[in-house]
Amino acid sequence: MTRRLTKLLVANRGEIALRIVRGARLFGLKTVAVYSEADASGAHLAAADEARLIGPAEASQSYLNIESIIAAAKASGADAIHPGYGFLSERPEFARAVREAGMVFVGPTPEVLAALGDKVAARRIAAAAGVAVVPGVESGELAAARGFAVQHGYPILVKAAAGGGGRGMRVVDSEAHLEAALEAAAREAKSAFGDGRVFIEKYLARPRHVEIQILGDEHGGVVALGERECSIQRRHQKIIEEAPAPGLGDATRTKMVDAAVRLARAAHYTNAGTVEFLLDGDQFYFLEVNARLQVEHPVTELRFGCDLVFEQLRIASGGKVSAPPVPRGSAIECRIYAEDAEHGFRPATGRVLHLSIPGGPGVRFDSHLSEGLEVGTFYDGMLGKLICYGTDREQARLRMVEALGEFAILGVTNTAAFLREVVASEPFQRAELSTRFLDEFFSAWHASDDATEAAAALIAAALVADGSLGTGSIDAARPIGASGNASARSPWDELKGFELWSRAR
Amino acid sequence: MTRRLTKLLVANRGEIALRIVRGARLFGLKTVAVYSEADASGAHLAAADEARLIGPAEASQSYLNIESIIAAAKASGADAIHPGYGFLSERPEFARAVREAGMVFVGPTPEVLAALGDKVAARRIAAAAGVAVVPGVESGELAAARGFAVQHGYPILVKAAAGGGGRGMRVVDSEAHLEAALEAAAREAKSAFGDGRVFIEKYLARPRHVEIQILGDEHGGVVALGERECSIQRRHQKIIEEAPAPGLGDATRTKMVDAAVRLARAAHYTNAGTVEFLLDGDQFYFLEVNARLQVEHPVTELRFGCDLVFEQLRIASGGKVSAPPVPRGSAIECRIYAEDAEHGFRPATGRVLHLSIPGGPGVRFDSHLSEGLEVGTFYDGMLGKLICYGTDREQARLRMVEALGEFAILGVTNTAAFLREVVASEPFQRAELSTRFLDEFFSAWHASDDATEAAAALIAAALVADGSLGTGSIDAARPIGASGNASARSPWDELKGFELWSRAR
Amino acid sequence: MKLTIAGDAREFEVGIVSRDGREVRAIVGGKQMVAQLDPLADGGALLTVGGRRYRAFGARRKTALLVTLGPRTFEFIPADESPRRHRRGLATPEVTAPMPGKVLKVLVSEGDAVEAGQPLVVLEAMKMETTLAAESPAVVRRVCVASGQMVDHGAVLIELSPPAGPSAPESASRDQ
Amino acid sequence: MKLTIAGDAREFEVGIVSRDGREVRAIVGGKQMVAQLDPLADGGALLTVGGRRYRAFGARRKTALLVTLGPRTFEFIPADESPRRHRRGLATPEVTAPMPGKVLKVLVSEGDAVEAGQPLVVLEAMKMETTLAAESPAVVRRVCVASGQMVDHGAVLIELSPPAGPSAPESASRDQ
Repeated sequence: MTRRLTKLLVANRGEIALRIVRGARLFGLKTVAVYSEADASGAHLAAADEARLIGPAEASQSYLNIESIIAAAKASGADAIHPGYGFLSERPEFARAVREAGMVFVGPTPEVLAALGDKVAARRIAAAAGVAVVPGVESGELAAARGFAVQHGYPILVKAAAGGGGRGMRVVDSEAHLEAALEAAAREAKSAFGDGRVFIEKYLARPRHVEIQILGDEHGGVVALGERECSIQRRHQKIIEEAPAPGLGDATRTKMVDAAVRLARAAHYTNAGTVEFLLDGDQFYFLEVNARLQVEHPVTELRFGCDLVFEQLRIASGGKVSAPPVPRGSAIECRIYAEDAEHGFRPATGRVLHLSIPGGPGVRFDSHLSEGLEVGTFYDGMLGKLICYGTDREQARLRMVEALGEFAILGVTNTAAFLREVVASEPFQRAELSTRFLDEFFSAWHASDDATEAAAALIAAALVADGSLGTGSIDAARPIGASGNASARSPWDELKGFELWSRAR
Repeated sequence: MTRRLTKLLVANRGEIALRIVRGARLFGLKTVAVYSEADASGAHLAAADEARLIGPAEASQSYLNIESIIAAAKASGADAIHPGYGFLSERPEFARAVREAGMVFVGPTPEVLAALGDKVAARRIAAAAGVAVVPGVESGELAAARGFAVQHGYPILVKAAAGGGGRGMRVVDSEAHLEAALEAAAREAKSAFGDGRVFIEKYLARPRHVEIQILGDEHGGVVALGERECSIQRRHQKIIEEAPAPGLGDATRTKMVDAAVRLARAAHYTNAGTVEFLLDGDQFYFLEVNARLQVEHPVTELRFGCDLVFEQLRIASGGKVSAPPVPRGSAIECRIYAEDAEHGFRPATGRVLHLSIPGGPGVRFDSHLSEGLEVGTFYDGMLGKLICYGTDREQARLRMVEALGEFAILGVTNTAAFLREVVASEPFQRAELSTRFLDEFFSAWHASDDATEAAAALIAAALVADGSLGTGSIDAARPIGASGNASARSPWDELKGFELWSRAR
Repeated sequence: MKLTIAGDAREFEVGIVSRDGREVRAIVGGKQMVAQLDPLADGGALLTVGGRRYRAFGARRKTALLVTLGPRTFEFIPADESPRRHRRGLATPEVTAPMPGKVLKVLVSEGDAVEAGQPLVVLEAMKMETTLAAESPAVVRRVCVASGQMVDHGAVLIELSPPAGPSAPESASRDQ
Repeated sequence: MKLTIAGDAREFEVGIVSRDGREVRAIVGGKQMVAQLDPLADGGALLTVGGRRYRAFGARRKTALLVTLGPRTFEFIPADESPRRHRRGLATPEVTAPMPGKVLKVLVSEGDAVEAGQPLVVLEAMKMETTLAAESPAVVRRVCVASGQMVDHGAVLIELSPPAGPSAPESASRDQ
């Protein structure tokens, strides 16, 4: 290794901050957590060696505040910064600020981030490296979009050039909705990424989303750690991922891996990254590069028996990538969100009053949740990731069904029961996968209107009401392990039921 | 498969009952839990499809009560019984009773259990199969023991013929203690196993304990899933296990695996079992066969990526063993006990008031613990097993250090901090392993008398006293989710502080 | 007691008739049922109903009764406590937030006459926009929030008056 | 307050002087110390003392103060509440159970004169036997337990009187 890191600042929150702290400690680094006022009692603070407040709840003033984060890193004596995913992770200006502050950014160079972060530029790099891209037009102008649609037909896809995670993205079915979609996508993109540029791609009807995990070092070495299937998406947001991709032929896998490595080499890619493809039959098209650790990285870790954060830190220390381990078995991840799946997936909030976490062989839960934690809406509503391993896909799938059955969060409505029905379903068992999976099989989903279960729920509620079930003494309004802010709550908040926001002030 | 099982009764409690229920559900079986009156609110009940009371707290009347368990199995319509470890797991009469009740016993036949359960008989089988045994004399008579000691010298080992887990075992340093040791061992053996026979073996000074996991089917097939190193023992009880055995040469490993498979074939062994050896340099001696699933089976599961309970059920269904998967990486297990390591490892009791379970990549916790659970002394004091995986031993070891650092149980004094110091120690890092490890390196162990830590603990206690730390409202005396028994507590109990036993009545 | 599910219009009736040890007798929707409740150490219980066994947890939160059965969550609101929206004939129907989030835009002012389907407020939650529109013609009686404000689920955003006569409009529908 | 560690003879003194937000001023063993307390959502807190940071949980149980720092557990007993054993000169020293368990054998009767090192009671816990012996010559004043009985940690098993004169023996030692 060419440089010895000693202390890592983790510029993120929630489960990924905890995940990175764990990997960094394993690597032998001291760790610094950062937190906004809304996260003053979060789990990622406890795991790190020290924690620094970087601003108020609004992400723009805390987790997206480059100055504040760099100042915290300097004050703590950190010599490296890991950005996690989301927030500043793919912002070239952040990577540049880290470098200019004399610290190591755990990720690609600012130049690579700039080139790949712009989806239009990334398309060009891919094409130049001989990797097929989805037909499209690099413009968000109404006229250009119209022209493309006339040529290729509807539906078409409006995408944010700076986008990711489905934000600033719109599927347009007909010309009537085109203008509004372009505007909405641009507004969302502007709000989410500070960059309102959008472009147009042909909308593939039933593609699969398959991506390749890559690792690149500073010495020109690039290796791939196989693929992940991420076709099960809701509003362009992955919710179930797995490795390997079911039924993917070795020939196609090899071609995809080769294309990803070729692209990474062409882009001078360093550290961990993911090359996303749309797979249509045996044809695959470059979608984008996620120039960071992915949410779904654990399925690769379980299959390859590796620790990707550890590998990231090895690379950031100047180490060389080594030949990937031989993959084994199958892994599936479910992202559990604070959403009400039975009522249009509207966001849910609340304090975690009880938490049952499944365990045992082949079950991993990556989460920052704890009992007492207040789940608000300032940040992404992902509560945690349940990941199951099996000797084959069917064993991993059955284990996931059982593990989700053991899972429970009292106090925050969440998608665990919905995910369990999806994973237990025949279409999922048969791996009839495409990005349209949920629309095709679960579009009007409602939890089974099972009379027995409904009766059980009502009886349980009545038993809660009469004090026979649950700790009657749980006072959800009382802050548990509250930060000093809690006492600053005004009576007005109580009256108006704005409880959820009071801790942010 | 020759027979289709549908419903499995798990004749055990605690973490292993939960573990087996999980494996059985994965295998597609309905599950029946059994419980004594002391376990009426335990976690293994919740995981199973149904639960049946089999008797009062005393194991002899519940978990060791063959009639009661068979009756529960018949009443629930179970067609198979898994005995777990300990309790009835290696009792031939239980296996026979299960068979006579027309059900499948998930384990070897009663005949094999009888032959291998008698350590003297097992020595003979091993010797006949060409497997070296420790020099010894098959008698518990004082004269015979004296004669052996004269010939081979002290120390010698008194062992229960029906023994296991260090019970009924005594190391004798000199003739002065021989008679008392023979008597104490016989009494302990009689009490623990209902069989007071003891025999004598030469006491090896610094052997390692290395064992081979085997799987045998009804068709004569036997495979081995590598070895486990279990040298770190306290009072002949394993507390830290790992796979592979550090520094074990391939040649020796192959010889040990061959010996284990040879012995298993000679004994017509079926289902999962473990052949234990003492390793002295490159020489290994047969110790005994544990004719059941071992406590430490997870290290093998992590290294081989398999599910041993699932395999047991496949074999019990008449399936054939398949070639073992290729092993990968390294795994370490720590058994966390309800004991006060700072005060002579005396047993501890109490209600779990808070539980912090580590998570993330490569960390598994097998346990029946939950907040609110009352830990008593009716049964073995093991609270759970923390198992860590790494790409190599050092990564697994460091991960264990970090995971134990995240672990906390408030309310039950336990060995997690002690285990952390052991795993973090240089002798463990250097793998200076022998069954004398703890005597050599941790004999007079006391948690570091660190002034800062002591001050922090005292300040924390003072903050608890003034209500600034902890939920002041936790009323440990109030039964949480209590069974009906709790109200039957007499005032006399309260006065005398016999709280711990009250639920047993 | 009468219960509604949060976010749902249906109303359910349940009552506990008796408890004798583990046995619970209840009336659910007029039908008598026998359940079994086995409390567990972790504060939850096994609830057996109709031969099926559920791992149940429960708690009160303000007026709501929270329940989990396995992974599934339920939030019941006593019927007399449920929000007043969706009631016909109300003189001042309230447009409430269907989810917690941030008010992105307020598109109307007090006194404005609005048509059916006319957008009133744009909310942002989880970075997704949701437009709340009038379900029928109305007059904006009061604007209760400002752009940029964070609002909780159920918070009143806009109060509407009927456009004319006594037949009031039905508050608002959600349009994504 | 004066605290002892359960099962330990040492005595410690600690007092909270002031709390100002996160800052805690305490006197530990006569020495003034500044600590920082950051409560967390899960009911625990981060406790920073002398530049070191501990994950702490705490609760009261009866008179005991339970604390965890990381994986390490502490059970403190206010000094005036700790068992009276190990005090010299007591007229009726008590032989108490060093751990919860079952009385396997009672080897003496009331009125027996016992010698130093003479076994009094055999306890079984976790299937291991522990023999409690007299530490000095004494007379058995009272036998408080019977064979087969379950006893809790600290339960009085045997009461001893001095063999002669006013210099009382020191209760009992543990012999495994």
